[in-house]
Amino acid sequence: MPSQLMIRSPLSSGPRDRIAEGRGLVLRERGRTVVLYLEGARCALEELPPVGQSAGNDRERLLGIGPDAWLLVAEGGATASPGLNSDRFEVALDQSHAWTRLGISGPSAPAVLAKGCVLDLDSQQFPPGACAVTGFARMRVVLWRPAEHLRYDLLVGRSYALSLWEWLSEAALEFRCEEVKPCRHFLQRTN
Amino acid sequence: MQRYSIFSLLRNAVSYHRNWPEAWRSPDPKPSYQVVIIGGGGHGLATAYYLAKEHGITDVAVLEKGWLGGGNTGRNTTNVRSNYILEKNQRFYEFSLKLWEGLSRDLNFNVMFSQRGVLITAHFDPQTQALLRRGNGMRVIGSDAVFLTREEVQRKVPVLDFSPTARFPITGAFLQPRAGVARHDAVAWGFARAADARGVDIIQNCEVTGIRVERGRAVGVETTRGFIAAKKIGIAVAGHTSHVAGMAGLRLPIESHLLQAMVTEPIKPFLQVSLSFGAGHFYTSQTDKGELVMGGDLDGYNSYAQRGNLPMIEHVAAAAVTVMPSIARLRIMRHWAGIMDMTMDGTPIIAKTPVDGLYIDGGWCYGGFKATPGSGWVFAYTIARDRPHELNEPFGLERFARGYTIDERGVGPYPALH
Amino acid sequence: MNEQPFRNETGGLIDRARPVRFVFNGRRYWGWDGDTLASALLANGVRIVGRSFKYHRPRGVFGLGAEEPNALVQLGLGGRSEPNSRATQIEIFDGLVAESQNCWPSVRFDLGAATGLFSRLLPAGFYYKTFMWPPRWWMRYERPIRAMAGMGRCADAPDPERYEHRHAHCDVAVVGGGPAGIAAALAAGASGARVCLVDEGARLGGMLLSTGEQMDEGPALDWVAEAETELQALPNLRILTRATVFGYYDDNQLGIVERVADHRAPAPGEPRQRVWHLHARQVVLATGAHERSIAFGDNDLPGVMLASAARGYANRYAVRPGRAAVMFTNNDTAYGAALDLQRSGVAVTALVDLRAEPPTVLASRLAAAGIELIPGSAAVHATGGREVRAVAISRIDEAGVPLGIPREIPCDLLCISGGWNPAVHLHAQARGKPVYDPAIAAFLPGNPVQAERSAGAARGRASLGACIADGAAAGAAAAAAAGFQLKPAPLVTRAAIADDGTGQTPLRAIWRIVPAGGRKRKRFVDLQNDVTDEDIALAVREGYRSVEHVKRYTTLGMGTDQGKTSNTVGFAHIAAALGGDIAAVGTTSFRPPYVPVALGALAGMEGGKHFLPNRRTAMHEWHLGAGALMLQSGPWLRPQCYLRPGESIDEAVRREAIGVRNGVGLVDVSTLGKLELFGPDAVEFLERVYINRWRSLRVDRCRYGVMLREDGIVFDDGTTTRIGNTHFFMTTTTGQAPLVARRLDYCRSVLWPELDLRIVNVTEQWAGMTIAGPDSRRVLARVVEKLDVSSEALPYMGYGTGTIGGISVRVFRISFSGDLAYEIYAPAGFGTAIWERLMQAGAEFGIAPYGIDALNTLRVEKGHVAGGELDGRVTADDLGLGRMIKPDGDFIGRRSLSRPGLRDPARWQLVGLMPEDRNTPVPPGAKLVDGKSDRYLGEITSTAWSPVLRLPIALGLLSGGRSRHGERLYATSPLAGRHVPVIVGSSTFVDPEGKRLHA
Amino acid sequence: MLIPCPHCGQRPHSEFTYGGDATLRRPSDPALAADEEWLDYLYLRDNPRGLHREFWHHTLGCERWIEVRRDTLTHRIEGASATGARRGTRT
Ligand SMILES: Cc1cc2nc3c(=O)[nH]c(=O)nc-3n(C[C@H](O)[C@H](O)[C@H](O)COP(=O)(O)OP(=O)(O)OC[C@H]3O[C@@H](n4cnc5c(N)ncnc54)[C@H](O)[C@@H]3O)c2cc1C
Ligand SMILES: NC(=O)c1ccc[n+]([C@@H]2O[C@H](COP(=O)([O-])OP(=O)(O)OC[C@H]3O[C@@H](n4cnc5c(N)ncnc54)[C@H](O)[C@@H]3O)[C@@H](O)[C@H]2O)c1
Ligand SMILES: Cc1cc2nc3c(=O)[nH]c(=O)nc-3n(C[C@H](O)[C@H](O)[C@H](O)COP(=O)(O)O)c2cc1C
Ligand SMILES: [Zn+2]
Repeated sequence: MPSQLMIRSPLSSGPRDRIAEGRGLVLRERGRTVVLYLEGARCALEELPPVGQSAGNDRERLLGIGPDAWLLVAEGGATASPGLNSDRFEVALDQSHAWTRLGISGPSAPAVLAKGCVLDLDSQQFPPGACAVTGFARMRVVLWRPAEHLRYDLLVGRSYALSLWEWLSEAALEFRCEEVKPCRHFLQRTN
Repeated sequence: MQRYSIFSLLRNAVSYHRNWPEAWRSPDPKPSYQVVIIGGGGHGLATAYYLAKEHGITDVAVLEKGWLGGGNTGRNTTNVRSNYILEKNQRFYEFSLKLWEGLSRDLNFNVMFSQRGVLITAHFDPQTQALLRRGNGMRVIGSDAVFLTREEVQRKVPVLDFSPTARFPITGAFLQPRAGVARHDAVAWGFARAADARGVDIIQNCEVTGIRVERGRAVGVETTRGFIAAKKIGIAVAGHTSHVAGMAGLRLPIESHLLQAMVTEPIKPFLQVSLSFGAGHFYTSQTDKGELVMGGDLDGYNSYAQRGNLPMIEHVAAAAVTVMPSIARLRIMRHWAGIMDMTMDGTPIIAKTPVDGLYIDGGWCYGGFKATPGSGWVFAYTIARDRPHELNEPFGLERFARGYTIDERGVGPYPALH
Repeated sequence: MNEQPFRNETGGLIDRARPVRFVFNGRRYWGWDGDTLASALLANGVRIVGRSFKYHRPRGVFGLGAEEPNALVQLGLGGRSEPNSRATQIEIFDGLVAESQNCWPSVRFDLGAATGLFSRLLPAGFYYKTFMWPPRWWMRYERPIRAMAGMGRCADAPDPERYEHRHAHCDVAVVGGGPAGIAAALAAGASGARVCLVDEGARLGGMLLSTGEQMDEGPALDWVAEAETELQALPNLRILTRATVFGYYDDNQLGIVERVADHRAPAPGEPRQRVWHLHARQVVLATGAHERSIAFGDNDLPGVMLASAARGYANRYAVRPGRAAVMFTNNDTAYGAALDLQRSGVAVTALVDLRAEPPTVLASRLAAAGIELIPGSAAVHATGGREVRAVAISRIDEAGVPLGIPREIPCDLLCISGGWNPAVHLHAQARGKPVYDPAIAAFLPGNPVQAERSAGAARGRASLGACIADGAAAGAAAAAAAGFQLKPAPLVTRAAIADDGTGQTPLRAIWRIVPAGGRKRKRFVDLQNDVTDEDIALAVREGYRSVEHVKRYTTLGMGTDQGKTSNTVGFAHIAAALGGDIAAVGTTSFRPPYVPVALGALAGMEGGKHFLPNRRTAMHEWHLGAGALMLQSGPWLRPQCYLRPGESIDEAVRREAIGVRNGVGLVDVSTLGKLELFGPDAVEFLERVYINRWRSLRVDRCRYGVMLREDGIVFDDGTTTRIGNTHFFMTTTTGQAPLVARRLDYCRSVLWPELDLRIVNVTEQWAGMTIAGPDSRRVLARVVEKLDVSSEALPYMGYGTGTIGGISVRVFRISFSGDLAYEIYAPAGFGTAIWERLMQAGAEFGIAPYGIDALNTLRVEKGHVAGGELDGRVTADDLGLGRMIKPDGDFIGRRSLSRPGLRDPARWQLVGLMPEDRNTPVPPGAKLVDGKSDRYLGEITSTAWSPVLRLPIALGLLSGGRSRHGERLYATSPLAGRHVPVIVGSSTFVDPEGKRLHA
Repeated sequence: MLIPCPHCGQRPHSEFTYGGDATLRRPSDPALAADEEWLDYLYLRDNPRGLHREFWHHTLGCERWIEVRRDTLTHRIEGASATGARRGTRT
C-alpha cells in the first residue's frame, strides 16, 4: 500500500532534493535512496566486493564496508524492494532511513572533499567503483565513486545530515556555491 | 644557603652577580643512604625536602636520570586547585593548596604562585548541577568555591563568547578563587635548593636501572653511576612509574599516556583567571611572561613518546577559538607532551608497596603539579613512619582489590578516559 | 610623494609599476609590490621598529625571513589585528596598517625603557629571588610585571576571516624551494612520482633571491624561472608557495600553513590561511640555513643586521639598509654581502674578519672594490644612542680577547655573520638527532628516523653548485625509495657553476667578544628575550648546567623565533662556561611549530559553529516550529520544553508534566541508542552482559536491564525486547549509546568470539517517540492499525508491530515516566508525519509535546534513575536494583561485586528527599549534611517539582541511605546560600505499586 | 599516526577509539578465579616501554575491533590483525 504519509528528508522539508551549485561543483541530496545493510554472507565471499570496493551500477551498487558487511544502495522510492537476494546474508536490514545520501560532483568536488576527508582521492588511488568508510569532519561517512566522471557519493547518518550539509556548503563557498532551489532554511537554535 | 631577597639581589648587583653561589651542590653519589628517592621532579624533591624538614632525615639522595624538573614538572600547565568532586581528593588537595600558599617563603624561592582563580564555564543543566555538587562539597569541608552568574563571568572574562551565536552559550561559571597557577620550573628548583640546604644530595644524570630486593626487602638501587644502597626507597617518577616499579617485580594499575600542551606567542595581559571550558576538553591560563598555555584531553593511547601530534593540537585550537573567538590570530609558538601515569581510577597512589622499604608516589595522571607540596609532605611522612598519613591512607594500592577506588570521573578501569 | 630615500632606482624583484601605500605607527609610507614590511620600512629610512621584551630597548630589522627576532609588529586592526608579526615576512599590500608593540607612549620614546636603568638588578631569574615579602604579595607584584611583559596585543573582536584544512598525498614532498629543493623536485618529478614542493616564500628561489648569484649560463634566477616552468608542466607536481611546513609528525605527515590571503584580500569564501595535512611517502628537507649572530657590546642597536639580510635587502628589494656599512664576520659568506652592498650604493668601509688569514681570493675582491679588510680583529661594541653610529674594532688574541685600544669606524649599518646553522628543525621533529660538526661549528642532521633526507644548506652544503647536486641526489633517492624509475632531469645537469674556490676556508668559531673588564655594555645572544652572555654565565654559575636548565632559567630561545639566530651561539657560551665543547652541551629539543601558527588556522573550519557536529532527530524541525527551546545534550539537540507565549521555563515544564500525569503527552526519544541482535546465541550474550535474566523472556516482551562495567559499577540501563526468537531490540541511554555499542562489540568479537550472533546499530534508522499518560492508549488506538493495543493484547512490557498511516511501526509498552506509556519507533523519514498523526489524534485529549525537563520531572517522581544518579560510581544495589541480579551465571562485572568496598553498608544509596516544610525547593547540587560535622553524608542528584504531590522533591545518594528513611538532614548549598531541612524517604514518590503502569 | 586497519587500510588514528592492552585474558569462569587473578585482569597492566599489543576500534570506519602491535616509544606499528574468530572468515 502506498504510504499516505510524507517522507521527510533531514535537509529539506519539501519533497524535492536540496541542491547547491558552484563553480565546477554540484552538491545535491539524493533522496529516495534505498539502503540495505547486509552482514554475514552465506555465499562465497569472492562473489561480493571486499572492503573498499563496490559492484553494480549507478542504479544499484553493493559497497563493501566491513570484513563481512555490505551496503546495498539503490535508487528508487524508499519502499522499493532491492534487487538483491537478501537470503544470501544472515542479516539483511532496511537502513534506508538511517542514512542520507549526498552527491558531490564536478571538477571542484575533490578539492571540497579534501577539506574534510583524509583519503587519497586521486583517481589512481580512488578510481570509480572505489568506496570507503571514513571520518569526515568528525562524522562517519560512506564515500564511493560511481562510474560517472568526477562524481562522489556519500552516505551520512541521518542525524548528522544537516551538520554535514552545512559544513560542505561552507567548504564550497570559495567556489561560490549557492543553493539552487528555494527551500526552507533551517533555523538552528541551541537555547 | 645564601638567602634570596631584594637585599641580596642589590648586594650581588654591585659585584655584577659574579658571586651568586650554586643553588644546589652536584655531589657524587655516596655508596649508601638512609633514603633514596628515585625521580628529581617536583614530587621527588619535595619528598626529600620534607623528609629533612619534618622528619629530620637528611641522609637522603634524589636520583634523577636527566635534569631536575625535566619530566612532567617541567612541562605541565601549572594549574593549582583543590576543586575536586570526591571528598578524599578534596581534603588532600586542599591540604596541598594550603602548603602552596606559604611555599615561596618556606623555600625562600619565589614559585610565583598566583591565586588568580580557576574558573570552569557552565553551559548545560546536568553539567551545572555536577559543578554545584562539587563546589558545595568543597565549601562543606572548608575550602573555597563560588558560583558566578553569566553577567559576573562576562565581567571577569570578557574574552569569552557571549554573543547570541555562541556555539556553547555560557550560563554561569564555577570559580575557586584561591586556586591559580605557579611557575613550574621554580617549584623543582626551589625544592631542590631548599632540600640541598638541609643536606640532601641531589644527583642528576643518574638513571636507576634496577632495584635490588633481598628477602622481600628493597636494599638499594642499581644506577648508571653504580649501586647505591638504601634503607628505604621512594619512587616518584610519574610517567615511568610502571617501569621503575617493575624493577622490583611490581605490576601496577597504571598505564602511561600522553598529554599535550602548547603555548602561544606572548601578549599583553589578556586573561586574568585560569580558564577551563566546561563543555569540552580545553583549558588555558596566561603566564607572567604573556603566553597563553593551553591543554586539552589525553591522546588516549599508551605512549612514552613525549611529543605532540597534530590532531589533538588542532582540536585544542578549535576549542580555543570556539570559546574565545577573538584569539584566532594569536599564534601557537610551541607544543609538546608529557607522559602521564594514568591509574585505573584516575586517583594517585601514595603508598607502601608489598616490598618492604619500597614506597610509591605515582599515578598522578594530569593533576600532580598541584599536589607537589602535599604529596611530598605525606610521602615523606609515609616513608619516615612506614605508614600512611590519614590524608593518603585512601590512596593505597589495596583500594583496587578491596573495591575502594576513588573514581572522580566515574569511568571505571579505563585509564584513557580519566 | 612616493619618495623612498633608501631605495635604488633599478634592480630588485619589486614591481615599480605597482606602488603600495601603507601606514606604520600612524605615518603613511610608500613601498612597491613585492616588498615586505621590513624592506619597505628600510627603504623609507625607518630604523626603529620595535622594543625588546625585557629591557624595552629599541630594535630594528635584524634578519630577512623566519629567523627575525626583533622586528615584530602589531599588524592590522580590529578583529584582524595580529600581534608579534614578523615584518620580514609580511608582504605589503595597499592599506596595510601596522604599529610597533611593547612600547609606550611610542617606539622612539618608551617609558618601559626605564627598566634598562635597573637592568643590573634584573639578571636572569631575578624574580625567583625576590617579591616574597610581605607574605602573599606576589599577586600585587605580578600585575605590573605582567603589564611590562608580553609583547603585542590580542585582537579585541572575532576574526572575520575563514580558515580551513586540506588533506593531500604525495610520493615525495620537498620542503624548501631554494636551489636544493628545486633540484630535488626536478629530479623526483622527472621520475613520474607525485611531488609536492613547498616553500614559505612568495616565490621560488630561496637564497638565490637575495644573493643574485650567477651560473655559467647566466643569472641563477633565470635558471630558477626555467625550472619553475618545467615543474609546473609536470602533471604530478604541486607547488605551494607562501606555505610553511611547521611540523613534521609521525608517519611522514607534514603540517603546512599556507598564507592564502595575507598579502591580499581573500576572494569571497576563500580562507585567509589553509592548513595542509600532507601525507608524504618520502620527504626531502631542503630548508636552507640560518645565519647567526655574534655577541659583542650593544650588538642589539638598530642598524646591526645579519650580513645575509643586508645583502637580501640590497639585491632583492633594491634597498640600501644603511649609508655606510661595516661588516663583521667569522666566515666567507659576508664577503659576497659586502660586495653586493657596495654595488648597491652602500658605502662599505671595512670588513672585519675574526680570522687572521682570510682567503686571498676574497681579500683581493675586497681590495678591488675598495673595501678595507681588517683581519684577525673583532667588533668590540657598537656605539650610538638609539641607532648604530659607529663600531669599535680591536685586534684579538688566540682566545678571541680584544687587545689594545679599539679603533672606531663610523657607520650606520653593521652587518654580522657568525656562520650558518642548517635548519635542522624538521629533521629533529621527525626524531632525527642533530650532530655537531666542528668544521662548520653547527649541528647537522643526524640519521633520519622517518623516511626523510636533508639536502643543500640544510645539510651544511655551502656552494650553490654543491646545493644543487645535493638536492638532485636527494630528490632522486627519494623517488627511488618511493618506488619510481629514475629519469634524467636535464635542467639539473645544466646548472653548472664554476668553482671559484670560495666557501672552503673554515670559519673561526668565536661568538663572544669580551674586552677586559667589559661590563658596561650588554652583549646579546637572544635578541628577542634580551638574554646576554652574562645571563648564561650566571645560570651556569648558579648550577643550572643542563642546556635545558639554562634555557628555562634565562629564557634563551624561548621567544617567537625559538632561537633561530641565537641558540647555537648560546650553546657555545654554555660550553665555554662549563669548560667543555658544544657537542657535549647538545641542543634543546626542537618542537613544532617551525614558525608560530595562528590558532584559527589550526582550528580550520572546526572553530566556532562546526565545533563538534550536532545531531538532530527526525522531528527536529517540528520541535522548532512548536516553540521548543533546544538544548545541547552531548552531540544532540533536544527540546528542553515547548514555551507558550508568556510562559516561563518552569511554568512550561510544570504544565507539560501535569499534562502527562493527567492526560497525555508526547516526547521525542529518538536519541536513545538502538541495537539489534541476531543469532542463536543472542540470548546467551544478553545473559552475559546484563545483570538480570533473559532466557525466560518471551517473544514480544520487553525487559528492563542493567549493565555493569567489569568493576561492578553500573554502566548503562535500558530495555531490551525479544522481537523474534533469536532477534532482540535493545535500547541504551542517549549519553552512553556509542560506548555501549563499542563495548558490546568488544564483548562479542574479543571476549566471546565463539558466540554466534550479530549486532547492528540501528540508532539512525528509527525515530522514537513516547506517548505517555492515562489517555495514551486511547490516542494510540485511534491511529494505529494492525495492532490491538488493549491491555490484554499489549500488556505492560509488551511489544507489537502495527502501522500508522500505512507505515509499519514498532510499539513497546514501556514507561520511563511511570505512567501508561508506549514507545513508538518509526522509520526516521516518517518520524515527523507519525508524530503529527499522534498530535492530531490526541488533540481532543489535550495532548501536548513535552521536553526533557518534564520527562526528568516525571522520572524523578517515579524514582527512576538517570544521569545524575548514574554517575559511574554506583552499584546496582546502591540504586535499589540489587534484587535484579540473577542468582547464578556470570555476567560482566559480577566477579567484582564481592569486594568489600562494593558491599560496604556506608555506601551512598539512592533515596528520595522532601523538604521538611513540604514547600521549600531542595537546592540543586546540594550536599546532605547532619549539621554536626564538616563531612557530608551524601548529595542531591536530581530535583523536581512533583506534579502529583504538588511539592518539591529530590533524589539523592546518601551514605547508608536505605536505613535512614525518616531521618531529618540538611540539603546544604553554600554556593546558593541555602540550607534546607529535608526528610529522607523512598525514592518512589508516586505510584509505588505500579498501578498506572499496568492500567 | 597511521593505523593499518586490516579491513580498510591505513587510516589516521583519529578514526579509531583505543581499547587498551590486548594481552589480557578474561578468566573463563570469573567465579572460579582467585582474587589475585581477577585483580590482575581488571586492574594490573604491563604498560611496556616498547612493543605493545593493543585493541583499537575503527569507529569512523568499519566499526570493527582490531589488534595492533605498536611500539609505545616510537609509535612504530609492526602490524595489525582482525579480532573475532568468525569475522570475515566465512566462505
Ligand atoms: C601537559 C601536562 C599538563 C599538566 N597540567 C597539570 C596541571 O595543570 N595541574 C597539575 O596539577 N598537574 C598537571 N600535570 C601533571 C603534573 O605535571 C604531574 O603530575 C607532576 O608534575 C608530576 O610530578 P613528579 O615529580 O611526580 O614527576 P616528574 O616531574 O615527571 O618527575 C619524575 C622524574 O623522574 C625521572 N625518572 C624517571 N625514571 C627514572 C629513573 N629510572 N631513574 C631516575 N630518574 C627517573 C624523570 O626524568 C623525571 O624527572 C600536567 C602534566 C602534563 C604533561
Ligand atoms: N654556508 C651556507 O650554508 C650558505 C650560506 C649562504 C648562502 N648559501 C647559499 O644558499 C643556497 C642554499 O640553497 P638551499 O636550497 O639549500 O637553501 P635556500 O636557503 O636557498 O632555500 C631554502 C628554502 O626553504 C624554505 N624553507 C625553510 N624552511 C621551510 C619550511 N619549514 N617550510 C617551507 N619552506 C621552508 C626557505 O624559505 C627557503 O626558500 C645556495 O645558493 C648556497 O650557496 C649557503
Ligand atoms: C607553563 C609553561 C610555559 C612555557 N612557555 C614557553 C615559552 O614562553 N617559550 C617557549 O619556547 N616554550 C615555553 N614552554 C615550553 C617549553 O619550552 C618546553 O617545550 C616544555 O617545557 C617541554 O619540554 P621539551 O620541549 O624540552 O620536551 C612553556 C612550558 C610550560 C610548561
Ligand atoms: Zn577499518
